[in-house]
Amino acid sequence: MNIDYIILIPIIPFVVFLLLGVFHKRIKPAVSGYIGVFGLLASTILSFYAVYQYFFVYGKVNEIYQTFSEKSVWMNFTETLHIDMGILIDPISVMMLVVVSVVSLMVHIYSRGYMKGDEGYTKFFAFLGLFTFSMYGLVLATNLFQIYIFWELVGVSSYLLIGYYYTKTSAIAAAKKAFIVTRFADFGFLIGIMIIGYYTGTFDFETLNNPEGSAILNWAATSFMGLSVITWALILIFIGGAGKSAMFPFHIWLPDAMEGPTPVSALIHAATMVVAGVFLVARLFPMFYFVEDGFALNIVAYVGAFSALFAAIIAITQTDIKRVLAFSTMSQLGYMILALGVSGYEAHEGVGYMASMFHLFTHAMFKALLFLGAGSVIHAVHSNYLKDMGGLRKYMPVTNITFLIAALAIAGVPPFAGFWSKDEILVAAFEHNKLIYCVALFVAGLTAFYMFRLYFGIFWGKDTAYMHKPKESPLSMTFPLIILALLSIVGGFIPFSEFVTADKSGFQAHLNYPLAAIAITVGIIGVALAWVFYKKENGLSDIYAKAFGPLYKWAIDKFYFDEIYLFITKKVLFKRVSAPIAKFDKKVVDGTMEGIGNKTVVFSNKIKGMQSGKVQDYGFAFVAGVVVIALVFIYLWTN
Amino acid sequence: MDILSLFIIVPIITILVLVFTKNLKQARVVSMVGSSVQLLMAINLVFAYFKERAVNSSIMVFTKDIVWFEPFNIHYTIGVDGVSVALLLLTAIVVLAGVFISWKMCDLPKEFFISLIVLSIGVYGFFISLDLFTMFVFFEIAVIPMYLLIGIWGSGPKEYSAMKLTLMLMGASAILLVGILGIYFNSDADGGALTFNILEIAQVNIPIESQKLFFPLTFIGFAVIGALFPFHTWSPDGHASAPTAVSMLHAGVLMKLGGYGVFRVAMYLLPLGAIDWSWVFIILSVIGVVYGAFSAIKQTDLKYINAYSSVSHLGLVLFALLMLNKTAWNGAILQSLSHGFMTALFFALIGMIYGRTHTRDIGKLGGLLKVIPFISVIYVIAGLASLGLPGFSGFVAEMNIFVGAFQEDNMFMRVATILSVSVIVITAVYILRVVGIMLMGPIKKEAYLKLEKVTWYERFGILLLLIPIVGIGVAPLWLSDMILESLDPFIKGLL
Amino acid sequence: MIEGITIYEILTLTTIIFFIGVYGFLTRTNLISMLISVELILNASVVNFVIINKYLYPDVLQGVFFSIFIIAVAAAETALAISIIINLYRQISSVEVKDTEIMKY
Amino acid sequence: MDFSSFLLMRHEIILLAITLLLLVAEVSIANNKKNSIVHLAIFLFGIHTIVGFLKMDYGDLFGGMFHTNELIKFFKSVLNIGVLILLLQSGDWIEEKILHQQRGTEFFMLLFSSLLGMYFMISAGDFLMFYLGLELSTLPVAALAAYDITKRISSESGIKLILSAALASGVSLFGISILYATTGSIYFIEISEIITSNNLTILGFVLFFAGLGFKISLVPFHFWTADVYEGAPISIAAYLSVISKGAAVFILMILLFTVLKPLMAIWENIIYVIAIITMFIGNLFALRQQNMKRFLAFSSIAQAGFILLGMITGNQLGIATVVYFVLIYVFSNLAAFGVVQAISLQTGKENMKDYEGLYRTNPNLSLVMMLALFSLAGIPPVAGFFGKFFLFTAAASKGYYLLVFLAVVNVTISLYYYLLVVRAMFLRKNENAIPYFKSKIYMKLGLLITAVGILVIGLYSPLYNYIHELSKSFLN
Repeated sequence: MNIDYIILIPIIPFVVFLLLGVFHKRIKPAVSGYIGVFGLLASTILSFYAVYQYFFVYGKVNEIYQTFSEKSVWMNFTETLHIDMGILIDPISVMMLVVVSVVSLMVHIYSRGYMKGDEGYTKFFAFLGLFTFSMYGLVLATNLFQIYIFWELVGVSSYLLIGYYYTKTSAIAAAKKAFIVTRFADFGFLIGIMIIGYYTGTFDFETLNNPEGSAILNWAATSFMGLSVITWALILIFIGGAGKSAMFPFHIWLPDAMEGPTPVSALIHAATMVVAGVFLVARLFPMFYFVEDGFALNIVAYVGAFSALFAAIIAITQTDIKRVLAFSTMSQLGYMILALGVSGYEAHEGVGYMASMFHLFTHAMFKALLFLGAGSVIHAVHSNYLKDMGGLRKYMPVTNITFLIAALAIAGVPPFAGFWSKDEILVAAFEHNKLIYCVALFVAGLTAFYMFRLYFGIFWGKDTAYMHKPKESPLSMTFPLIILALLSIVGGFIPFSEFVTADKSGFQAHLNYPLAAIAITVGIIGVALAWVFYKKENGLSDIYAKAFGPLYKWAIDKFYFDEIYLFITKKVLFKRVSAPIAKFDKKVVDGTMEGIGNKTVVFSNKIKGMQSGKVQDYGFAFVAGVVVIALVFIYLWTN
Repeated sequence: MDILSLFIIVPIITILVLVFTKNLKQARVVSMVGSSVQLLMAINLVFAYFKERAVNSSIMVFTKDIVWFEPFNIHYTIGVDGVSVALLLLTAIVVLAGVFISWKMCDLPKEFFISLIVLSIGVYGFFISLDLFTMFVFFEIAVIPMYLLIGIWGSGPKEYSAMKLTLMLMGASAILLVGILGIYFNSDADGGALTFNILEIAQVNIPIESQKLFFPLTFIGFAVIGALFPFHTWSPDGHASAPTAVSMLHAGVLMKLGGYGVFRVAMYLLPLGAIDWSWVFIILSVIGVVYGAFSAIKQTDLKYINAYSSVSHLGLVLFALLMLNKTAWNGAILQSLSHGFMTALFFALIGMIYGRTHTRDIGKLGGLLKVIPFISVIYVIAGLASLGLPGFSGFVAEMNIFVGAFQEDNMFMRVATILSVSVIVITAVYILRVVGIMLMGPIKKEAYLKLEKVTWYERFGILLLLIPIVGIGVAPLWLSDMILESLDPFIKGLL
Repeated sequence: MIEGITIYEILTLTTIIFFIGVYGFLTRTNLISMLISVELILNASVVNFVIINKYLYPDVLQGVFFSIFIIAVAAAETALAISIIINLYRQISSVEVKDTEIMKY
Repeated sequence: MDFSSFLLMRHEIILLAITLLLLVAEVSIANNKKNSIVHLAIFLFGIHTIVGFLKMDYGDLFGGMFHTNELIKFFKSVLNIGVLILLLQSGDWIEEKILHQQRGTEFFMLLFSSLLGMYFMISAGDFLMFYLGLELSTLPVAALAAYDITKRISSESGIKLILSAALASGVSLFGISILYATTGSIYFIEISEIITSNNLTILGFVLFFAGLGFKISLVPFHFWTADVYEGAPISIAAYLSVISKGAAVFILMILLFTVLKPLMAIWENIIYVIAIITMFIGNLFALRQQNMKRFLAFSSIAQAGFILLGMITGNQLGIATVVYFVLIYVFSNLAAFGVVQAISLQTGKENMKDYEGLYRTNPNLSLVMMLALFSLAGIPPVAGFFGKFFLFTAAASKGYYLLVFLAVVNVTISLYYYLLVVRAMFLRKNENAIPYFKSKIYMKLGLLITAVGILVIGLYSPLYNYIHELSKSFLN
C-alpha cells in the first residue's frame, strides 16, 4: 500500500501554522480563518481517503490488517538505538486520523464564528494548526521516541492554547499547571522509554509489539524489586499516559484547562489530546498484555475504573458547565482506560480493546459536540455558571437539540453512539472482572444523571432574566453542531469490531442483550432522577445535597486534590527546598569562596606588624633567621 | 595561511584595524565586518571539514605543526575534528551576535570591541590547539579580558563580580597548570620524548598512580569554568554584572571551554584516573544539575535565573562527559552547543528588556507580550528550547545525555541518571514561572505601554542565534553524526 | 703561631666578638654605636681569616689578603655610613635609631 | 699573560672608562650646560651596551679570580640593557630635579661603579673577588638611596640600607671564613673539589647564603626592601629591585650549581622552605600596600620567591629558566617603575588612589602599566607568563609538584593585587584624575623599549632557545 501521501496529512496543518505564525501581522483575520479551515479540510479528505484505502482496499491481507510503515533515521544514539521519524499505518492510527481530522475541522469552522473579533484571531488559528500537526504526528508515530516528541508538542500547544487569554492570571496559572503536571508525568514516560530502549534495544513499535518478538518473549530476563524491568517500564509509560489523559492522580490540570477558549477545550481537552494516553496504551497493547501476564494491564484497569468513578462523583456537584464537562471527560477516559485494562488479545477476547477504541471514537464526537454546544451557550449568555442559565431552549433551538442528542449519546441511551460503545465496554468488564463491571455500571448511571442535570439546568428549569436576550449562534457555529450531532447518532452503527481489534483480525461483535438491558435501565434511571431533580425548579437537589453533607462538600471541592498539590509544590518544594537552596548558595557556598579571600586580607593585616620600620628588628629577624635555618639544617633536617 | 590559523589571524587584524578607529560607528562596523568574516570562515570550515573527512580518516584534520619552544618540545599544533568544528561555528555565531547586540556601546567603544575580540581569539585558539601549552595559553587569554569587560562596562557591583570571576577562573587555571605539567612529565612513560602534544600523549600509557593524582587537578581546573558545583559561584554574580554581549559570550562560549577541556584533556589523556575518580565528580555534577535548577526557581533577577539554569545545564555536560560512553559524550557536546546558543539568546533578550524597562526584577515586569511582542515571543521560544522541547536543540542534546547515561548499567549511575532526568520538570517550572510573570499577565507600569520596538540589529542578532537552535532541533542528524564519528578515537582510549 | 694557644680558643673568641657585635647591633639606640658593632662583626671575620690561614693552611696567604681587603672595605663602608648619618642629622638633628622609623608596614 | 687577555674584562674596562670620562666631563663642563652630561652618559652607556653584545673570547684572569664565559657575558648584557632603560627613564628626573643641585654626575658615576661591582661579582672566580664585587655593588647604591638629600625618608632609607647591608656582609663574611676554614681555599674551583657536607660547612653555607639572600631580599632577609624602596629615589628603587637583585640571583645560582653542588642535598631543602615563605610573605604584604613603590617592593619579593623555583632544580634547565625569567623580570619591573617614575615626576603622586581613572586621561601610560602588571602576574600572551611557566616546569621536572602548587596559589593571590592597580587605572572613574601630560623623549623611549620587550620576549622563542644553549654550554 502506497502511504506516501499520508505524510501530507500532518504537513498541511504545519504549513498553515508557519504561514499564520510568521505573517500573523500581515494576514487579515478573515483570510487566516479560511486558510486554517481549508488546510484542515484537505487533511480531512486525505484522512478519509486513507481510511478507504486501508480498510476497504489494501489493508486486509488474509484476514489480518497489515501494518505499513515508512521511516527514516532522525538521530542516532548508539549502533542499535536511534530515533526514527516516519508514519505507521494500522487500524488504530487510521481510526485516530479520522477522529482528529473530523473534530479538528469542526472546531476550525466553529472557531471562525466563536473567535470573531478577537485580536489574536490569526494567532489562534496558527496554534490550532500547530496542535493538529502534533496530534497527527502523535497518532502516526512509528516508535516510542517519535510519540514522545509529538507528545511534548501537543503538550506545549495545549499550554499555548490554554494560556490564550494571556492577560488573565487564572488562564496563565491553568496553562502552567497543565504543562507542569503533564510534564511531571512525562518524566515517568521518558524513563520508561529509556528502560525499554536499554533492555530491548529498540524503540520501534513493530518490533516491540510483535508477540513472538524478543521484547515480549524475554520480558523476564531482568527483574527489579520482584517485577520485570519491562513491567516497570510499562507502568512508567502508563504514568505518562495517565498524565495526558488526566487519570487520577494527575487529573487536576484538566478542570483548570477549561480557562482556554471553548473550541480549544472541545478539540484538545475533550476529543483528541486527552485520549493520547488511551491511544498510547492501545499502541503498546501487546506488550501490556503479554509481559508478566498483564500485570501492568491490571493496574491500568483499576486506575481507569477509579478515575471514572471519582470524576463522575465530582461532576455531579460542579456548577461551572465546562467543568462538569471536563470531569465527565475524565470519567469517560477512565472508561476507555478500564476497557483496555480488562481486554484480552485473541479474537473475541479482545472485545475490551475494540470497545475502548470504539468509545474513544464515539466519545470524541459527542463530547466535542457537548463542548461546542456549551460554547455556543456561553457565547450567548456570557457566563459559565449554571445559575446564570435556564430555559434557553426557547432562545437557541439548534443548540438545544444537538446538546440533547449528545447528552443522550453519552448517557448510553440507544440508538445513540454512546450506547453501543459503552455496552461493549460493560460486556468486556463483565467477562473479565465483576467488581470493575459494577463500578462501570454505577458510573454509567451517574453519567446519565449529571449530564441531564446539566441539560435541564441549561435549557429548562427556571427562566433566568437575561439583560439582553440570548439568541442562536451564527451558522458557522451551529453547522459543526449539526454535523457532530449526526455523527453522534449514526456513529454507533459502525461495525467497529470488524476493523479495530487487538490482534488486528476482525470479529463479529453481538449485542449482549441482558447486559445491554441493564445498562439501558441504569441510564434511564439516571436521566429520570435528573428529570425529577432539575426539570422544574424545586428544592429537592438542595435537600439531598444536605443529606450527603460532607461528602457533597468534598465533591464540590474536588476532594481537595488541588490543595494537596498546592501544598506539595508551594509549601514543600518552593519554601522548604528551593528557597533554602538559594540561601545556602548565597551564604555557604559563595560564603566559603568569599571567606577564603577575606581571610587572606585579614591575615595580611594581622602580620603587618612584622614590618615595624625598626632597622634593629630587621637585623634581629635577619640573624634569627640565619640561626634558625642553621640549627634546623644542622640538627633536624640532616639527610 | 592554513584554514585554521586564519581563525587567529583575522581577529588580530581586526584588532589592529580597530586600534585606529575613531568612534563608535567605525569601531562597530569594523568589528562587525571582522566577525562576519569569521562566521563565513567557520561555515566554510564545516563544508571543508566534510570534504576532508571523506578522504582523511585521521583523528584530526587540517593539522599543522610548528615548533615553538624547541627545548621543551612545545609546538604550535592545531587541528580540528567534528567537535571543534561545531564549537568554532558556535563561537563565530555568538561573537557576531554579540557585536550586533552591543551596537550602541557608548562608553569606550573601541576598547570594548577590542577586548571582546581578544576574548574570541582565546576561544578560537583553545578550540583549535592540540598542544597543551598552546591550549593553556589561549585558555588564559580567553579568561583575562573578562575582568576589563565586566569591570569597565558592567553594571551593579561590577568591580566585585569582575574580581571574583577573574580570581576564581585564574585560580582554577593555575590548578590546571599543575595538572598539565603533571601530564607533560609523564608523557615519556613509554620512553618517548616529553611532549605537550595531546595526540601523542594519548598514545602513552601514563602510570595509573600519576593519572589518579593529576586527573582531579585537570578536571577541576577545567570544570570550574564549566560551573562545576561548588565552584560555580562566580557565574551568577559575573553574569549579573556583565554587559549583555559579554554575558552572551561568556555563558555562550567561554563556559564551554570547561566541558571541551575536560573532554579533550582530562578524559582523553587520563582515562584511568577518570574511571577512578568519576564517582566523585558525578555526584558533584548531579548536585549541580538539580541544585542549579532549584535555586533558579527562587531567583527574581532574570540574569540570576539564567545563570543558575546555566549551572544546571552545564552540570549536565560534565555529568555526561563522566559517563564514558559515546552517546552521552555526543549529548555533552550537543548540550554545549545548544546551551551556547540558547543562553546567548536569553542574555541578548534580557539585555534588550533591561535596556527598555531598566529593570531585571521579574516582579516589576509584566505583560510584555503585549508591548514588545517580538522580543517576548522569542523569549518564550528560547524558554521552550531551554526546557527541552522537541524541535529545539535542547531536546536533542538532553535525550542523548539521558539515553547515554542510561547505558551505564549499575545502581549508582541509574540513580544519578534519574535524578538528572528530573531536571526536565524543574526547568519547566522556573521557565514557565518567568514567562507567566514577566511576559503574560497585566501590564505592570504605564511606562511599559510605549517601549521602543525591536531594532533591526537586535532582530539580526536574535535570528542569528535562533536559526541554529531550531536547525539542530529539527534536523540533528548531520551534526550528531559529525560529532559521533569524531568521538570514536576518544572513547577507545577509555575502553 | 702563638705558643700555648690553640685555634679553638681563638675561634671561640672571634665567635664571641661576632655575637657581641650582633648584640650591639640589635640593642644600641645610637646609629653610630650600631655602626661600631658592625665593625666588631667584620673584625671577627677578619681575625678568623688570619687565624685560619695561620693555623690550618700556613703555606698560602689567601686568608691574610682577604682580611686586608675586608679592613679596607669596612673603612669605606663606615665612611659612607657616617656621611649618611650626618646627612640625616642635618635634617632631624638626631642620630637615634628610633627616629628612623617613619617608613613602616 | 699578555695584555690582550685583559680584553676578557672588556665590559669592566669600558664601563670604568666611561665612569672616568664622566668625571672628566664633570670638571670640564660649565655648570649651566651640565645637562649635556646626562645626554653624554646615556649615549656612552648605549654604546657600551651595544659593544657588550659584540663577540669576545672567554677564559680566566688573575689565576682564576676573574672568570668569564658566554652566559656571563650574556647576563652582563642583560644588566646593561636594564641599566640603559633605567637611565632613559631617569634622565628627565636628573635634568629637572637634580642638576640644579650640581650633583648630576655623581648619580651616573655611583650607578656605574655599582654596576661595575656587579660585573666583578658575577664573573668572580673566588670569594675575594666575589666579596669585593658585592661590596662595590652595594655601597654606591646605599649612597644613591640617600641621594635625595632634601628628603628625610631618603636618608632614612639610605641608613637602613647601609646598616642592613653591613650586617649582611658581615654575616656572610663570617660564613665565608668558615668555608675557608673547612676547605682551605677561597677559589671556587678548588672549593668545589674539596667541599663536603658536614655541620661546619652547612653553618658556613647558611651564613654565606644569608648575605646573598639579603640582596635578593628573600624572607627573612627581606625587611629592608620595602622601606628602602619607598625612601629611595624611584630610579634607585628600580635599580635595587631589578639590577642588583638580578645580579645576586645569577651569582647565587652559579655558586649553588657549581661550587656548592656537593651540598645540594642541604640547599635544595633550604630553598624549598625559603621559596614558600618568601612567596607567601611577599604576596601577603603586597596585598594592602597603597604606595606604589612599597607595592612593587613586596611584589618583587614575591617574584624572588618564584625565582627560587627555578633555582631548586640545580640543573641546566634551572639556569636557563632563571636567566630567562630574570630577563623578562627586568623588562616588566622596569616598565612598572618607569610608569611610577613618569607620574611621580609630573605630579609627585605615588599612591594607588592617585591612579584612579588614569586610563581615561593617560591611556598609553596605563596600557604600559597594565602590560607590566600582567607580565608580573604571569598572564599570557605577555612575557611574564612564559617566564613563570618555564620556572614551574623546571621545578616540576624535579617532581616538586607541591611546591609548584603553592606557587600557583601565590600566582592567584598576586593576580589579585596586580588587578587592584588595573582596577584603579581602568575601572574607576575619577573627575580629579591625573590630567593628561606628555613625557620627555627619554622616558617615552624607556617605556617603549620595555613595552616592546614585554610583548616580544615571550612569544619570540629563539631567544629562550639561545639562553638554553648557553646554559648547556655553561655546565660542561
